[in-house]
Amino acid sequence: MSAPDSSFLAPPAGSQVRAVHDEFHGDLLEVSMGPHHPSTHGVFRMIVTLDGETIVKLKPVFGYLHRNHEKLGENTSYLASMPYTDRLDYLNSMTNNWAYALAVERLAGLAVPARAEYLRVILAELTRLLNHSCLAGFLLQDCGCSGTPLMYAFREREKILDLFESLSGSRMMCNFQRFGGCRVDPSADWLAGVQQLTDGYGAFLDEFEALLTGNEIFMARTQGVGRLAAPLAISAGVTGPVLRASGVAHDLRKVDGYGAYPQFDFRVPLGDHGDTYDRYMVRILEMRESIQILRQALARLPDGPIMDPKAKLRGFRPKAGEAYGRIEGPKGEIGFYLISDGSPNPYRYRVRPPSFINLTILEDLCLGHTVADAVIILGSVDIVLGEVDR
Amino acid sequence: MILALLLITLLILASAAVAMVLRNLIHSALLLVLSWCGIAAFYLWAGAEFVAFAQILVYVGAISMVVLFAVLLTRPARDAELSVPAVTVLRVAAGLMAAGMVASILGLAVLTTRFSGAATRAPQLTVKDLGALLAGPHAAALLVTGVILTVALLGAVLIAAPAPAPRPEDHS
Amino acid sequence: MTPAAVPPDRWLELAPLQLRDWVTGFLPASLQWLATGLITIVAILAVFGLLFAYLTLAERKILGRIQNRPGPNRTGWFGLLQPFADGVKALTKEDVVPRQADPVLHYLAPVVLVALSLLGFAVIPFGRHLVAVELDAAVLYFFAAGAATELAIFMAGWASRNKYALLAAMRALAQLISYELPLLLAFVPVVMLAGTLSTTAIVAAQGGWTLGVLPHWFVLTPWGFAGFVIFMIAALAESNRSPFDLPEAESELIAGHLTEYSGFKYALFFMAEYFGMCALCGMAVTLFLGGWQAPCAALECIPSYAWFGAKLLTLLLGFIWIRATLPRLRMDQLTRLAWKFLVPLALINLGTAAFWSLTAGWTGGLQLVRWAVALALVAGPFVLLGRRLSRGVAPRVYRYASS
Amino acid sequence: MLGTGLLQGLAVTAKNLVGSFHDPARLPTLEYPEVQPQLPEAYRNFPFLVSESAEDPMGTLRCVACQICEKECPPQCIYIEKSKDKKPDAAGKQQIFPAVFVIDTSVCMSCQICVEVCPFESIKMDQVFAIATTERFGSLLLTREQLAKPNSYYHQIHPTEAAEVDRRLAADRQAAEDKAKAAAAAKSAAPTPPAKPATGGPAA
Repeated sequence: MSAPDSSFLAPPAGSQVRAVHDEFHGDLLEVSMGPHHPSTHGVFRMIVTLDGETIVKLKPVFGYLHRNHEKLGENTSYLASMPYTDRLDYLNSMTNNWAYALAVERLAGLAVPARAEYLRVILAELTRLLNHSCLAGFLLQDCGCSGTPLMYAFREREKILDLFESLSGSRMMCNFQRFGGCRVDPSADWLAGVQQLTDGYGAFLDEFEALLTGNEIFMARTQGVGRLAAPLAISAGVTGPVLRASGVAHDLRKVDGYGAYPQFDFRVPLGDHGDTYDRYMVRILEMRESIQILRQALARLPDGPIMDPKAKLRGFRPKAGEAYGRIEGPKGEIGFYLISDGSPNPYRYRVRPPSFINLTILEDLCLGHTVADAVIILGSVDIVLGEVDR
Repeated sequence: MILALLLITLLILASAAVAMVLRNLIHSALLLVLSWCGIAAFYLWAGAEFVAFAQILVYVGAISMVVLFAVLLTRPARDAELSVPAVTVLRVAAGLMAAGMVASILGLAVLTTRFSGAATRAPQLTVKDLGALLAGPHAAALLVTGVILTVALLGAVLIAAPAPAPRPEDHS
Repeated sequence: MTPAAVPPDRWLELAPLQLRDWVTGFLPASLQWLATGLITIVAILAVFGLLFAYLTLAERKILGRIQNRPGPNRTGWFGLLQPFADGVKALTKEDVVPRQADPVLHYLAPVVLVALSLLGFAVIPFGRHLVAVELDAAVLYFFAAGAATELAIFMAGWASRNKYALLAAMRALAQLISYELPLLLAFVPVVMLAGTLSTTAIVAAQGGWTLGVLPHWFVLTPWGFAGFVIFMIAALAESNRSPFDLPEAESELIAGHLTEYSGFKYALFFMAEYFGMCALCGMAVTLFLGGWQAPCAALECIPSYAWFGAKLLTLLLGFIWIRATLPRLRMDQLTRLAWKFLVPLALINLGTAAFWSLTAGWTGGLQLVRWAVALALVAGPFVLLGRRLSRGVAPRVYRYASS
Repeated sequence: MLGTGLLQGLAVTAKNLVGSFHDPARLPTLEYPEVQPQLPEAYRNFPFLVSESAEDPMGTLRCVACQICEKECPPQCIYIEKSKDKKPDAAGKQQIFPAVFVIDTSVCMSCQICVEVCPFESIKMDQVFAIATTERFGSLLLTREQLAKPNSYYHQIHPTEAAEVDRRLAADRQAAEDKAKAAAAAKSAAPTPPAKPATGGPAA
């Protein structure tokens, strides 16, 4: 580290890694951001090498929250893994449940009744609203707002969590989906509550956008920061809003058409620049589309059973085989890959976590930017460490 | 009043001396700031309010920042290397030479100045008078100083500026 | 109706002075000057110490309300004892000094900071007769006293031997260098128009009313308004408040220069921040908002220090409001804002003020021309420079996938 | 123009500042210890064991120590030991009962899987809201005696669900009785003498 580089014309500071020390710029500074840093969204650690404040190297370190999720899944029954999926991405337990249920349903050949499919769409879109609101709040918090947007986002999130609680009994660890349907049939009151929330959410988004979307400081902080080119995004396996902000039209709700999604009319917003602002705006626009989906789903919710009569809770042993179930989670493609050997436990249980895979491009996004940018870029990638570390 | 002057002189000289002796550059720089404050105090003692405040504003407020910046940016950040290398004959010689040159210039100035016989108190100048003097009889000197400083600044910027950055969004 | 020159309740106006003289009257004449000085210092410390205590509470309450939550309300009635609870907590907390830290500078930094931030109060005229020190170059003294505060922040950041603190120290230095200039340039027009550097004279220059309702405050002129806005932006930056709280930058640098501080030293930093904020706002009131002058002749019966306090609190509330709303700038944007926007605007504003000063004799229709030209001189550069500053930054229109 | 976005944002925060004084939707805070939250009926936290009567909870536990929940529990926080002897259950049938039934609530994640897999409707979700103990180990390890709560309590916290469970149990009992009657009728029609109906416990 200390060998002085005496070349007079040092290479310009920027994305290139320059000599460790030179006369005009001094030392490179290696800063360990995290695992206890206020804005690494959990126990995530970035070892950043700084030239002044410019990042010349960034090494993400994770695993502090590793809980052996996949091995646990292989050592418990299929059903017992369901509550664990709540804890992957603890903001989005409903969509995690759905993706896992989808994989098991494919493995066991279970059919889901129409009402349950609609219910799943409603819950998934509520989850999307919840996740994207939180993300926008956290992102703005990382930009240095003194908690105001975050508090507004949490105010609305609270309403969604109240709905989740009155339906499933728990606010965040819903454990709601079951193989072949859903656990509880919602009451008319609950559906009225969702309708009320849906009707009010547009106004909240308007206010939220008025607060900061047009803010010059916010635009200057995010536009052109952390550009992600579409080819890199595709080759790195990035999914979800991060991918769509780079202009790639890939939304599993359209591509796979799983569940009841083909019956709904909604659009997929795309960004043209792939920068932090696009990632933020794509999520805001997605929330507006989610409201449309919720409206349609609530209007057309069919009656009927919510469970496949063939499904059974005890002694559930799918026949030998393998299945992959994936859905468009709020953070990207959340998938579960299962191999069954006919026993009550899966032989192999594998999660495809969107946060983790989206995080792999972090260094590419951050190089050449400053510490302040790294924080908001990380915020815009939207990670939850429970899912990254599993 | 003489006691105050003695104290101020002691402060200026002591902090300057300690600043020279200390191994830690940041400490030296901060002591230098203290010494500048002492000079401002001296101006205050002499009744030159305006000059005293200008001294603090410029030296303590701005020049000290530049010194600290220079120390921080051109030196490795680690503590061990922030100290000045040990004394060598060459260093002593260079130091003595520089000191001798400064001393001879100052001495020359003192010797060539013709002091009027009776030492009087400085006249009570208001800010307005100062302004009138600066913008009137001494306007040329002021302008020349300003131009020299500007040129120096531009030169410094030119030397310090890195090669044009390839990224258009980087304006720093 | 009594004439405005001699308000009926003059005793209220003079009450603080009479109280002081009554106390010092018990002392021998040779000690009275000392006692007067001490009482002034104690009064400033007490008033602004209390203001600091309740400003922290007000800030938390208002931030809370803006964020749809009630804010601290457990300690005492409406949380009114919260500042004292915080004080006790800060005093009883362990003072942790990192082993690697530079102990002398680490200790000195908060002390120096608080001491320096208090100096500015000496020259602010809090009321018609309430100014601690009458100085010929008072405005210059004020900014000289404030200039060294970032040096203390640098000391704190450097002495902590913490990488975040070091980054914060660098940021503090760069921020000070950048914003000292617009701050100074913003008040130069005031000095130019008032023709003095003395704060009392500047306030006196803003006295009087047109038609008894329109005060002659500098902020109500085009150049004064522009100067006031530039001054307030620079003041935000000087006092390290959001959106310029880069040295502290909670989401980036954890707590910046405060990272390695705990206990009462930490509290001292906050005290200094609030003192600095109050002093700068007080100076803004003095320079642009007419100081202790009442907004209209009819309201002059209210004592002058009450008007000063009201204006000061309004500005402080504005600081809190801004903090609750805006995100933080980045370092390069911060310096760019200063050098490419505020400094040119302040320089142009100097010209506007010169124009205003030269055209003081224009009346009638020419008065309109004077206003129009001055307004154009303020608004034109703002729009042009603003466009330049925010080039490449604009709201975007988004497309949707075709399917 | 530069600054319009900033002013717009300031307007929003000002609206919220004013709104927090008159609009309850802009001040949703519940001041917790004074204002207790309205828990929805579905709220769940920690399981409890249902007993038929409040007077003799240990004697009337519905649990028959089948250990399905112990096996299915994802974090494996349930520990059950079967009894050596048998006790009559609510329907009077002789059943094994749990001699030891312990739930480690420091591990339990209130996932409700035990409730769903229980074939005897004997373990249900409680609504513990404030959980604080003075001791880490013993206080969080709930024993059979602490876990047992009467059916009336179940009705109190989950009225809809409890009514449905009671209906289902009654139907099951009815079906069992009908079946027994039918069997008895078949038996009585048969030449062999009918078995004596079990009307009480052995040595009550």
